[in-house]
Amino acid sequence: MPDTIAVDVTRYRPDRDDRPTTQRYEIPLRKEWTVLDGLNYVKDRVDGTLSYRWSCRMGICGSCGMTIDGDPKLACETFLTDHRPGPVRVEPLHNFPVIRDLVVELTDFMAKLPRAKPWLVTDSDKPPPDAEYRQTPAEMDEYKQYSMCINCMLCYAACPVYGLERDFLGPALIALAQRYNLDSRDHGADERLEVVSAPEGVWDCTFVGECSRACPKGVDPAGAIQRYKVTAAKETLRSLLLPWGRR
Amino acid sequence: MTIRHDVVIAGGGGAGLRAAIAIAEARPDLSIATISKVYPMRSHTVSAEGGAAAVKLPADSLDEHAHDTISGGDWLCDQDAVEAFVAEAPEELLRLEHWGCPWSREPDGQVAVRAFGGMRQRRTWFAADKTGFHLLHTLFQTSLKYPSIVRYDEWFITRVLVDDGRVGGVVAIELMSGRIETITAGAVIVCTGGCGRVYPFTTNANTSTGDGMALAFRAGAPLKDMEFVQYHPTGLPFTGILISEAARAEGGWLVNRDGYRYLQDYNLGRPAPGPVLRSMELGPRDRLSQAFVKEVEKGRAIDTPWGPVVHLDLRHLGEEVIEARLPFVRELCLDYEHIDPVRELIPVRPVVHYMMGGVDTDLHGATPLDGLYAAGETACVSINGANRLGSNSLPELLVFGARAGAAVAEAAEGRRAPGPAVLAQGQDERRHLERDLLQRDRGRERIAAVREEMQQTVEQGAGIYRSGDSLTKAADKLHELQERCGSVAIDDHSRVFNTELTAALELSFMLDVAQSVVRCAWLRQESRGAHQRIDFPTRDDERYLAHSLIHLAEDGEPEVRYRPVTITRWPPAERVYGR
Amino acid sequence: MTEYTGLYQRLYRTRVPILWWLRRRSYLAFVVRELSSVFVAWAVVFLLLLAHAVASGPRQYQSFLAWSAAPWVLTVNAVALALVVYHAVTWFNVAPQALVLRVRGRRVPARVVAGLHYGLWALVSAVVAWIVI
Amino acid sequence: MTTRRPVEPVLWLAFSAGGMLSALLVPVLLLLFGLAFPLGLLPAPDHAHLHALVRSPVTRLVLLALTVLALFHAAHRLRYTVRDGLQLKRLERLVDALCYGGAVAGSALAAYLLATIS
Repeated sequence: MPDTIAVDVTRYRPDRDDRPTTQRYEIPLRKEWTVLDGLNYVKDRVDGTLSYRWSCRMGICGSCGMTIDGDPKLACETFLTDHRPGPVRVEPLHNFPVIRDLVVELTDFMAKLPRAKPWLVTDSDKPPPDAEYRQTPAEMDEYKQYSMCINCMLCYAACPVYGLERDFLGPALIALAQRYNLDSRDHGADERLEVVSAPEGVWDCTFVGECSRACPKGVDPAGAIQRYKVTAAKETLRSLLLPWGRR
Repeated sequence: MTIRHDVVIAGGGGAGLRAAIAIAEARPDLSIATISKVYPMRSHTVSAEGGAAAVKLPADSLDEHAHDTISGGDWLCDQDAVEAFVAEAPEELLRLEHWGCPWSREPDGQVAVRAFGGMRQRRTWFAADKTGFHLLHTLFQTSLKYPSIVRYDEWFITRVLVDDGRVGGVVAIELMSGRIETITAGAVIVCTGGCGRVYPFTTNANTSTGDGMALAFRAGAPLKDMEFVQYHPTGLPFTGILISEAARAEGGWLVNRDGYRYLQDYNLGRPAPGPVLRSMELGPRDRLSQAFVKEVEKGRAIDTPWGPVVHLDLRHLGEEVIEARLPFVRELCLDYEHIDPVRELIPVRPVVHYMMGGVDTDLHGATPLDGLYAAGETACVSINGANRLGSNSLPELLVFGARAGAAVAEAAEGRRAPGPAVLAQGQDERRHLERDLLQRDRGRERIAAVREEMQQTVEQGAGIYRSGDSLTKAADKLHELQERCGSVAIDDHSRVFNTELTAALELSFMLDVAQSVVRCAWLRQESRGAHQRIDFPTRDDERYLAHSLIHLAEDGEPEVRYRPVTITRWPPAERVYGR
Repeated sequence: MTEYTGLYQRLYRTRVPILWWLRRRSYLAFVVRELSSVFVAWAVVFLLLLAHAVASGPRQYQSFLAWSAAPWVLTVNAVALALVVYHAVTWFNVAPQALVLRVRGRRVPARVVAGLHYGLWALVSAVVAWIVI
Repeated sequence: MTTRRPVEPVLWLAFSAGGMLSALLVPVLLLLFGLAFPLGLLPAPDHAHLHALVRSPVTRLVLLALTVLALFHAAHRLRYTVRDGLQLKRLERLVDALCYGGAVAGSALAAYLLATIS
């Protein structure tokens, strides 16, 4: 095994550069090193000016999403040895404006987040019980998968629709809305429908399905969106066929 | 430019978000700024795995939880704080349930509880083995409901401003733009988490650099019990990634190179096939980590390129239990060690995990400095004493986050406009950041080099076992490193997302924390909980049934005082496990 | 040192290239899947023409058969068949993501849902073939 | 229900139903009539049999449903592919009109053809 590998890292320093450039670093190739370890090696020993986000280095905080050899990945879960012989191409996540180097701007997602009401909406007439809401393991299974999202934004980077339509709510957000809708304790589905069933909600999605493939945590946002479409369609049919119905 | 809020919360993790929600609920008219150097869902709370303790089963009682906590903490806990903590923990966890936290369930739909180290009853609520992740995301998502919470995501606080003995705000850098702003507030709650990165090998995230401890210390608040640093017995070699205590609570065994469950040799009980509460692998973390060191000394550990390890054996649990209860453990082993715990042994070694000490607060999160509060791992209310029990930290950040929030909501009534001195200090800090750091042309030292030397120094001087000798050496070395820190190179002169600047600031925070740890450890001439002095191997209640408090004296030098431990109903006794 | 950067103007924004769907194989597979719908439309038009020919009498039916044996029609239909099958396969493969079935409270596994679709496909095809021939 | 544009769910339903129906029916029909019979791999059915078949109201109904839904299916997919693939968001209304307009026209023609079969 060669003992070094080249990483081609995208650099963009807004106070100097008009457009991103690529800088190559030679780093040691160790079998236990992830791309993140490689970047840390560069930052600590070679070039202190390289900027990127990272924190937990165990795939749960969602900070270190990057485009690695063309794919959206968590740098802390991507091993250098899987990208031999190199060079490993490390770019910022696609579909986001670049602040600097590998750091992308996430304000669009953060601003949209509250619109999906990602919190438990309970019956406001009733005070919360003084015991827990009962929820069987089967009821929990309904939404559990959608609650595993770490907001790493890989699905947004993988989604061509988000790249084209900045208004699109996007995979993680709709999956999160679905996470609460499917929770047996929640009564907020009607409130969320307005936002999620708007044109820039589920209907913008063309089911490319890349979001689900990109997700490092096994969430299936594409499935969440399709299920939401089914629900919305059913509701519409009901209201068309039974206009005098309950609503 | 100045931004005004009623309250500044430093840190957007579990404690900070809980405090913010508490204030927003009690006083919707107050404007709350949560300032965090990362987006809230990146905070280190996210990495907590095993669970959160609170009395749940009919057979359990608050007194038992209190006693487990106090004996686990080797009687250094303030018992009034522990009593408040165990009493409020159940309602806090229940509130999380009402906010949507996906706690794991029994077949009948009730919240399930599991066994945990040092606990006499099953009382640890859990969300599989991603409890911290679910807790943090539930809090974060719930916090989005409240319009009075204004988030400053990716802002780095460099200083807490104090005028006339009263806190008046903070100075912070917006990382995205490099703006340096003074943000004034009548109260500041420090919730910045722990400081594991002071050590070379830690479960803690890159961001756990003790910022809040150093900020409070520099502002004049004392740090309490800093010599008590918890080593978790099961971290993955090389990365230091945590393998949750839940792995042992579900029945995992710790074995040495001979496949022998060595804990039976360390006064922790006799091996049984299934997990036994407060026995063997379910002993407290300090004792298990110390047992590891002894095994290494006896030559019964396994040598690896990353130092000696022992094995955690989960194979007998079977795939079904591992998938249902410990999926994250399996995921981490597969991803980072390329082994499957269903069929293979997990190599583990002790790893720095938690800081029992922190900013000294009372039961309401208030520090002795007027207007400054703290909660979570940053704070030391003294419920953890000399050794924290696993699964007590998550309820702690909820209970005392909420309490700090409530206290601030109440006290904010008499808030005053910030005085000119606060604004002047803000200007001062800004000039310092711009001139001394951003424009620094020549630096002799690499940040990472100084940081690594500091980490090795603290590990060697103040590790699982310490001595007067090792601590003296460490103190001298840290003093030298402090000097060198003043001349680290900052090659990055850009304002935009300058992570070299923040790394330099974090390094100086960590050096303050490291020096506090070493100094307090040197002064405590006894062995208690996680603080084990080779030269003073026994507990000494005559002299040291007391908290150490380190603060900056008038002359700018640190000074240590002691305050007696509050004992209410449980007089000091021997810690008994396995019997 | 630079002063404040006027950051919001300095964010680097990339435009999605017009040929974005050639950048990844999965994107291309997606676009091909979507364009298969054109051939679905062609196929139903073809069937309509057939029905019309049949209704118009034996002579028209014979000339339809002759027309359908023309090389270009055969080529179009061969391509169309490939894409229609591609449509069917991709459709059935993703069906479990949108369709959640429950039997006695337990979720039916995705493979079974997909399997049921394939079974139905085979059955329908057999019935149609039997009726036609 | 207060969806702002109830038309989207309806179009999506037509798209889905068309996708499902065409996935089930079209491959076998195209295989037989598009390739197997013209190539002589199978003997083409005689006229009388087919005539009886298409005169049956059931067949005509199935064919009508298949045609209409498949056309809407195609219109739906084409609409998004043209919009996203060629980045014609600004012409979205025109694209929609052409795609669904085509589907409506095709459906009308199909209905006329199938209704006039004798």
